[in-house]
Amino acid sequence: MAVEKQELEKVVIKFAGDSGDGMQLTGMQFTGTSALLGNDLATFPDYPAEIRAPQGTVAGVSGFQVHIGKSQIYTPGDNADVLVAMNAAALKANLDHVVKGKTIIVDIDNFKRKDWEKAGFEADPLSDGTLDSYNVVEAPVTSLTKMALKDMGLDNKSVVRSKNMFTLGMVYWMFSRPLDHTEKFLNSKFKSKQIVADANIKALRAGYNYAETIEALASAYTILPADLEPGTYKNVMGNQATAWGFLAAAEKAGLELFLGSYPITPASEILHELALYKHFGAKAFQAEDEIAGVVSAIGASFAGDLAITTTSGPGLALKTEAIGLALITELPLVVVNVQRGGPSTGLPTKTEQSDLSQAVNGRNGASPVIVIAASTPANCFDYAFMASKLALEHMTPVILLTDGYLGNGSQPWKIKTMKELPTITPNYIPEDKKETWLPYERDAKTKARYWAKPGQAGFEHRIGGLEKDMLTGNVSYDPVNHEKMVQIRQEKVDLVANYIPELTVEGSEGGDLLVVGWGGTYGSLLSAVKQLNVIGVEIGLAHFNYINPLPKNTADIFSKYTHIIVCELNDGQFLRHLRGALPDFKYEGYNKVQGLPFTVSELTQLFTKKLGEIKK
Amino acid sequence: MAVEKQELEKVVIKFAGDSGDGMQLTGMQFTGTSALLGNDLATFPDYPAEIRAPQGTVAGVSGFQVHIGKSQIYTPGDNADVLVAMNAAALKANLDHVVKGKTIIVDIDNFKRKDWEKAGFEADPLSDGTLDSYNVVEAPVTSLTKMALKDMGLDNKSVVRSKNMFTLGMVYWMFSRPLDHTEKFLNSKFKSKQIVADANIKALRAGYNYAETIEALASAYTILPADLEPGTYKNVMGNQATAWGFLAAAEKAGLELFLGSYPITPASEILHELALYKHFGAKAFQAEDEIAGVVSAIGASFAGDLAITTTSGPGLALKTEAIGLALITELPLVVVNVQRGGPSTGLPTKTEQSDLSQAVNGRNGASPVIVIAASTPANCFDYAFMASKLALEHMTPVILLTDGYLGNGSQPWKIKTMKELPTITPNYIPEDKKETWLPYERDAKTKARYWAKPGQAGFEHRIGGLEKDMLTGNVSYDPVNHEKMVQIRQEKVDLVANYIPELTVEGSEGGDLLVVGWGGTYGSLLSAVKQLNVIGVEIGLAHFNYINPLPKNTADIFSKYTHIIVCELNDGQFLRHLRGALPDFKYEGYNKVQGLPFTVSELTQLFTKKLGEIKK
Amino acid sequence: MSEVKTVEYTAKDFSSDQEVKWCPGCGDYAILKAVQKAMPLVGRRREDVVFVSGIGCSSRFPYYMDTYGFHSIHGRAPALASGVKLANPNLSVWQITGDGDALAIGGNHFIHAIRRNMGLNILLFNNRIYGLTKGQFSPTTDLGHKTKSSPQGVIDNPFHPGELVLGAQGHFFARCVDINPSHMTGVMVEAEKHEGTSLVEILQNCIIFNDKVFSDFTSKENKSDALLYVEHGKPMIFGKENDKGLVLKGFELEVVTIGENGITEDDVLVHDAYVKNPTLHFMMVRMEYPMILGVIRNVAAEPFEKKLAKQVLEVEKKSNFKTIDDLLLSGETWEIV
Amino acid sequence: MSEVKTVEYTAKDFSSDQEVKWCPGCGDYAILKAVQKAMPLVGRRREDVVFVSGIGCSSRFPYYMDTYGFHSIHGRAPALASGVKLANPNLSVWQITGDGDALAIGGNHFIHAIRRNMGLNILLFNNRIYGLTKGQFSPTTDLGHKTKSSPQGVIDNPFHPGELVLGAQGHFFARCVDINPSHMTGVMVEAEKHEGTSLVEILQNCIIFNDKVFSDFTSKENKSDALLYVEHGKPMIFGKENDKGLVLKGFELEVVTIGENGITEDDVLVHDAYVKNPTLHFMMVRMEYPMILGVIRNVAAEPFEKKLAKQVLEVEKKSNFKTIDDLLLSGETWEIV
Ligand SMILES: Cc1ncc(C[n+]2csc(CCOP(=O)(O)OP(=O)(O)O)c2C)c(N)n1
Ligand SMILES: Cc1ncc(C[n+]2csc(CCOP(=O)(O)OP(=O)(O)O)c2C)c(N)n1
Ligand code: SF4
Ligand code: SF4
Ligand SMILES: [Mg+2]
Ligand SMILES: [Mg+2]
Repeated sequence: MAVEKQELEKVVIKFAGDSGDGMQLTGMQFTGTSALLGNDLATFPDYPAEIRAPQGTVAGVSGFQVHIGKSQIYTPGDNADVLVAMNAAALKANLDHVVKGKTIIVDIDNFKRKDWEKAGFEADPLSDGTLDSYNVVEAPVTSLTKMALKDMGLDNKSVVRSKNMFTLGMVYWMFSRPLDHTEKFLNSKFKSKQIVADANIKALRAGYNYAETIEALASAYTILPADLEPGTYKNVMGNQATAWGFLAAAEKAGLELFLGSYPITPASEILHELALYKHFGAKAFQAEDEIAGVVSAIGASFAGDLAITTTSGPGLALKTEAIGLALITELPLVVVNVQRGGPSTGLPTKTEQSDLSQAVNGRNGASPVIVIAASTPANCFDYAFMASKLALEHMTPVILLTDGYLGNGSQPWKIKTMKELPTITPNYIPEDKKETWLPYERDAKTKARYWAKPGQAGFEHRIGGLEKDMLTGNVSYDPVNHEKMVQIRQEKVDLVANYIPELTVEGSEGGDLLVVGWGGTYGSLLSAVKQLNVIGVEIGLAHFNYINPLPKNTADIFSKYTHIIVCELNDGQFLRHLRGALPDFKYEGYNKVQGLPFTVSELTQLFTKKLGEIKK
Repeated sequence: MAVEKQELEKVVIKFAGDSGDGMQLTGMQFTGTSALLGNDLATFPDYPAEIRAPQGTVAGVSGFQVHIGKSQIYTPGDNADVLVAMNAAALKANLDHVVKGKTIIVDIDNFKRKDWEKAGFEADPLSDGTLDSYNVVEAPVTSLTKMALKDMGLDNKSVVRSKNMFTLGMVYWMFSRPLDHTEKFLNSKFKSKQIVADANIKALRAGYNYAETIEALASAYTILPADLEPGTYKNVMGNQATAWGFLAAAEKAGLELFLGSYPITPASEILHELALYKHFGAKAFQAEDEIAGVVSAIGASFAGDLAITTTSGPGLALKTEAIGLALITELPLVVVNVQRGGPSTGLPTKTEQSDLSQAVNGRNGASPVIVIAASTPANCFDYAFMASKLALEHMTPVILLTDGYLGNGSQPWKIKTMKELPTITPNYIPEDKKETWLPYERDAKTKARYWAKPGQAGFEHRIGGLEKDMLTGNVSYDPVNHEKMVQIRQEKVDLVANYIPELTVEGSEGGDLLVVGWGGTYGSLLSAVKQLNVIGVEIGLAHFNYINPLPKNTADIFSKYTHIIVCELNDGQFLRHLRGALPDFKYEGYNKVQGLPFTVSELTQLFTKKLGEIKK
Repeated sequence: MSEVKTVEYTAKDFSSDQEVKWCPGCGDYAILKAVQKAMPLVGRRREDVVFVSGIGCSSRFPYYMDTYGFHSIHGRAPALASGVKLANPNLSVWQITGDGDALAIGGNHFIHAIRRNMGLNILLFNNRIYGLTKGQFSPTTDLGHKTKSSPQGVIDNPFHPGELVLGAQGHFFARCVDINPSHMTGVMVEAEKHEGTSLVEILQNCIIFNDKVFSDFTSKENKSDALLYVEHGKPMIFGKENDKGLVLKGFELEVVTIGENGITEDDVLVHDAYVKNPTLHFMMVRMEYPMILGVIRNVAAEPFEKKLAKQVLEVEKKSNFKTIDDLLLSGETWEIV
Repeated sequence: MSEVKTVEYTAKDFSSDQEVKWCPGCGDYAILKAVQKAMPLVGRRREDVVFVSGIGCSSRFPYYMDTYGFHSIHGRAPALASGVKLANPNLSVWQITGDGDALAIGGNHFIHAIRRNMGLNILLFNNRIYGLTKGQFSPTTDLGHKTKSSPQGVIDNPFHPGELVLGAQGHFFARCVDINPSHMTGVMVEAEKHEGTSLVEILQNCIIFNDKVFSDFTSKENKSDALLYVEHGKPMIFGKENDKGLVLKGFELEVVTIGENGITEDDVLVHDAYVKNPTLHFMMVRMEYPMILGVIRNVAAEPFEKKLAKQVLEVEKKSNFKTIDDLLLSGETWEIV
């Protein structure tokens, strides 16, 4: 049967199955292959908090959504054009997020009565009309995989484990992707167990061939390469990009890198990644708890490393006291907080932006620190780099906020080489000041004190958490000195505004409505604003990566719009921060606290409605 | 020589000497005696962070200031009318805070060359004109004490230790105070060492007689009893009052009291005090650290006690994560934070109001808690009681902010009896709901869930830090449920506004300038506003004890003034909180971060200047 | 154990309505069953039993017990359990914890709970890995072991829970293994009987991230030769043929074979779990072959909560303040009329 | 000890310009002097020496040393010291801590520092009280002791630092007392020589809040009879007349008198600080009479930082990425033109 190849602008595919079904791997493979074909893309994995939640239940469903396109892709997509459901529970969990009329591929081997009952359906969804408005491809994936592999002499468990490759093969066919990337991957992953590699490859090809053969998939699609800036690209995950940003920063600053960390979802991958590169002078120290993580980093900073600590919300809470110590001793330190749903243990595997208040305000005493946020998986690299630069040049703790959505999400990244990265100049004692140096003497422009490291003869000095004299750094209980020190610590952070980029606007440069966002919601907000711009709606987006201090021109930009709407995945924390910092504007908030990203469609609807109200 | 007794409205006396000179005790004695005479008063101890800082140096000076009066006293006073300086360092440290023309009593035995050099004077302050504008009483206190006690057979150290009683005797004479209160005290304190008691009493009388004899003290003063509300009074320190407030609340609620705490200045006295009353069902558990302090309290709350934890800034930082747990499990818990100078270890023995942001915002996730603040040493009792009542009736953590100034300060307290205190009704399951009860079912009005305690048969249930289902309390990862839970936790705290008193204004009920304050600055702000009101200046004071939620009528009150000035001993934290909560007003801030209270005179000057600017 | 009312329960009465969510094959299942079986034997009323935990796979445990339960935050369960016990000493308080929860972030609360010796039963699920966070090394992971966070192998010397417990003044230490649930049930009953803090280390297999870590002594081939089950008052004999035993040699325990070199059963050390001097127990917990299971140390001592209760009576007797009003009105007061 | 350059220092060279602010008569003064005297003997250059501490009276120590210093936050100094050491293994890192700082809030970092065995020298000033906060009981305060926070007497069983150190896999443990500064100096030099973590417990008198707590063995009358100074390879003999000694009796060390009951010097145990098996050391640290001073345990083992350095070389050899650019450009990449 000849199939016509249809060109698509973009498509969203969701792979979903049990936690043990290998959906993350399947998704990553599809992503990798598409990236190599030059598509732009964005991904979002979505898995249960349990390691292996009960099989066959909705709680146990693990999913991976990937959005690929010819044009630029900013989000993993609201709803899927293709859903692969390995069992009934995967269908149940995702049906609400499939575009009507689009394709659902199901493994009918896992849609027996006990399966759909366990998934919480009242009746068999394949026959009761539930799927009437979708293009359903019913494939006996498990049995076909078994059949394909029956002569290989492999145990049943390993055979069944290969079924994800069968579905991947089907999807590859649908979207005209070549198999070689995945075949190479399988050969290398199962280097030591060639039979497993062979089985997986066989299943992959069987799926591909099956798709070509059956009539259900009447057409195959293709997505042409995206129109990205020229350069060399690779696909990166946010947490990985974060780790690399630090490696690059340490190298650029001529320092070794010290990470003091304690594992926590969804931040652990930064630790895992950095643990691999000891030979780049990266010491990944897994401490006994979060406090030891940050405090060991402070010690390493005192002794002269680029020192960082990584965590998520509950861990940031524990590091609070120690961040105050780094602040008063004025040592460089980067604290990465990969945000997740809170409060308390909350929703560990879900995304949220609800640690902003804690980052900005959550310490005893008057305690300003720099707070910045990454906004895409790929620019985690840039902001990790920038966080390091600011910490080292301004001698202060910097909190870098990312989130589960960024950390686990992936995106093509235009690779940066060391050469093209900006310089980092740690605030060492200038030669001409070495004679007269005092521990709390400061650079005139940045107000940063100088960094003298143990091992340097003649600069022996003592620092600590008690208030200190303006110049000598000795303990001082003097009231006026204390007030001056409180002011100078604030001033130092305020002055950072001179060293960060100005805020830019995307979309309309002025008008009735400015959308304000920060951090990981960038993709959704930009997509929504662009969609509206395309249809002629005047609306702008000011997206913040610099939270404290705010970019210098923030008020200028705000003043060009009559209405400002601050959109956040929390209870309004950036809005309150803006009210505190720039009280002369009126802000309205749009908040979602569901552990999920914004969808583009909810945003376009919201903005349209809002503009309608304004016009009235 | 006959002396005329002059009646005074109020007087401020400062006792200052080496850390070992017993100045705290001397001050407390003067306070106690004056209280018994019916004066109103306020005190402020001021001591070095070291246990015994080096003798004879300014760093080692320990002081105790007491303000007594016939009219109501709101602060320990800006400047002293009488300074007792036991040595040169004590003079050096306090000279700037003595009212010109007033009295300075010095022990000339400690003004030798080595003494004033060690104190940091360039020349002998007694002879170089430094004290020209004061009424200086030069008494050889040490030698006179030695002389008075020479025949008692006491060792020299004990003799010299009695010199503080000699000066106290002098001051008693000056202000026409009887000696019996102190004599009784000495006899009881040194019960087992009668000779020491006798020596101290002898020194006291010798000082009294000496003052009567010498010509330098030409007149004696008296301060008539204050015009206080009728009732039985006693003198209380803030930390003590806090402890008692909790004892009273537990009794009123029919519960045992559990304190989980770790010592920290200036909060430790609450632990010490509660450790005395095990027989009232008060369990004061000294934990291994702050985290164990708060977590053990959460355990005790789960098991059915009125549970509290006490700390200061760095300790609050450490308790942050656990407070989130109490919040999501919706258990009653009171966290007392006796604020001190920050950031980090900061100025442990100095006062400040810089933990407000941390209390309101310093947790991961969307995590609203009730925040309230005491404003006088005596009303620490009331707010400890109220904090308990709110926690138990609304099933939520409450943070109670006091500060070093309140905690260590003392004041006459009109004793409350159990009878006159409001009832406390913990939010137990109502009888008619017992059949159908679910762990996260709520009271319709307060939105507080019900409290079922281990030991109650039929109510076995499990709670924890993961997000939970709206009704069953079982773990729930459902997005919409999460959003609803975030909202309901906020709503529950917002609804507390219905259960707290409205904000009141002292001074002018409207006009050009409203002074806004909160917590421990009440005395200074009120004194300043009253002083200005007396001379006809229209100005009002709105002082907040309820920080989150704010009293319902706050906006009403704010709208009656054209200008609002928020005065705080921090970097503007309440101001930012107000901007976030009530963005429609313009606020100006006045901030002092010196580890010291406001002085009344700086405030009157400030307000006068501000009003001048407004009128222009 | 105070105020026991014997109610006729079965293990099923302690099973909650929540679906158990551990990985299939996880050792935690066996422990859950063993605990549910121990409960009727312990004989406390269900409403008087509280299970508390921190965070980790193991710490999900309380959800599955139909008693009162508290799944708290990472590492802090000993403090939480202490608060529960002090608030209501009549409760039977059980703390479930993992090797990370107890010995990494929770190490401080762990050692302090041990030394204070309140009436807590602590079950430490030692799988030598962080399960919930997907496979980083823990403070009990073997040297050289490669994990996600130790790609070149662990270089931290591991803790041995038994040694730490003894170093922290522990009064009760027992060891079990997930492959022997009925032995576990017996040990748990003993743990609850012991006044004061009981620490039961359970060697638990994490099939996903640290499978077979205990196979040296738990595999089918090894278990009958490598495990020594001890009981107070019984000689320490083990082995397939029951012919191996422990004897004291200077500062070491040595394995001997009965019947060889003139060794008889009488030469074998008799286990004394009750002796106050911890030296023997210290030697026992340090052994790796044989792996010693059962109650190794069980020394009676007045628990914290009882000492506290005594102080309450003492203060009651001595204090001048009989009521809160007495206190409020105490000291020097004056009247204003 | 790496890269020693011998510079001719005197104790005075290590004294900073800051005024020492402890109470007159505090035992901390003697320790400060002893450390300042040890420094020239240790032979490290002043700029290569770092003193870190937590919070407490004792923790003010770094201010008084003219070296690099860090007075950090309460309980966290072991973590801080670990960071310093890993950042620059060439530094001689000393941690000063109190019984509260080390064993109350800092207990977790303490035991983990011990087990990791980095090159740190930890001096624990044990005055069995919280000095700085004015006299609450600490985790080492005796049972029954009345303090501000235990008005009816302490009911928590105290930790014995030596036992905790051994329970946490400690390799070096020594004990000193503030009344014997020259002995302290010697022990400190040995502590620095030991690779890995050295723990020196110093019994220190707090004259204000816990005076004479050690007088049972430090008072003029008692000290010559109640203190046993041990040295590796020497018999454990003590007493005014040098006639008392320790012998092994089953699981206990016993005091015997030489010359009585046929006991001769040869019967007395010879101290072995180097033996890996900790049983003897465990017995020694538990003794209260005599109080054993000196280096009790000193077992060689490769320290953490050296194992780490080896892994660096290993990765260097194996890794495909020679530069960061290699890494950034690694994996599957594609060109857009
Ligand atoms: C404050 C905090 N830090 C870190 C985590 C992440 N975390 C959860 S469980 C865990 C370790 C689990 O190991 P273990 O206690 O051995 O339990 P297991 O899963 O192996 O049963 C970690 C690091 C957390 N939830 N909270
Ligand atoms: C986070 C925190 N909690 C509590 C304190 C208060 N604090 C300071 S030192 C100390 C205990 C000191 O005892 P120890 O370590 O024995 O030192 P010592 O003063 O006896 O030398 C306490 C509780 C603090 N500074 N920081
Ligand atoms: S990850 Fe390991 S410990 Fe956790 S549930 Fe799975 S098998 Fe059990
Ligand atoms: S309080 Fe005690 S430990 Fe602290 S300085 Fe004074 S004597 Fe020394
Ligand atoms: Mg584990
Ligand atoms: Mg101490």
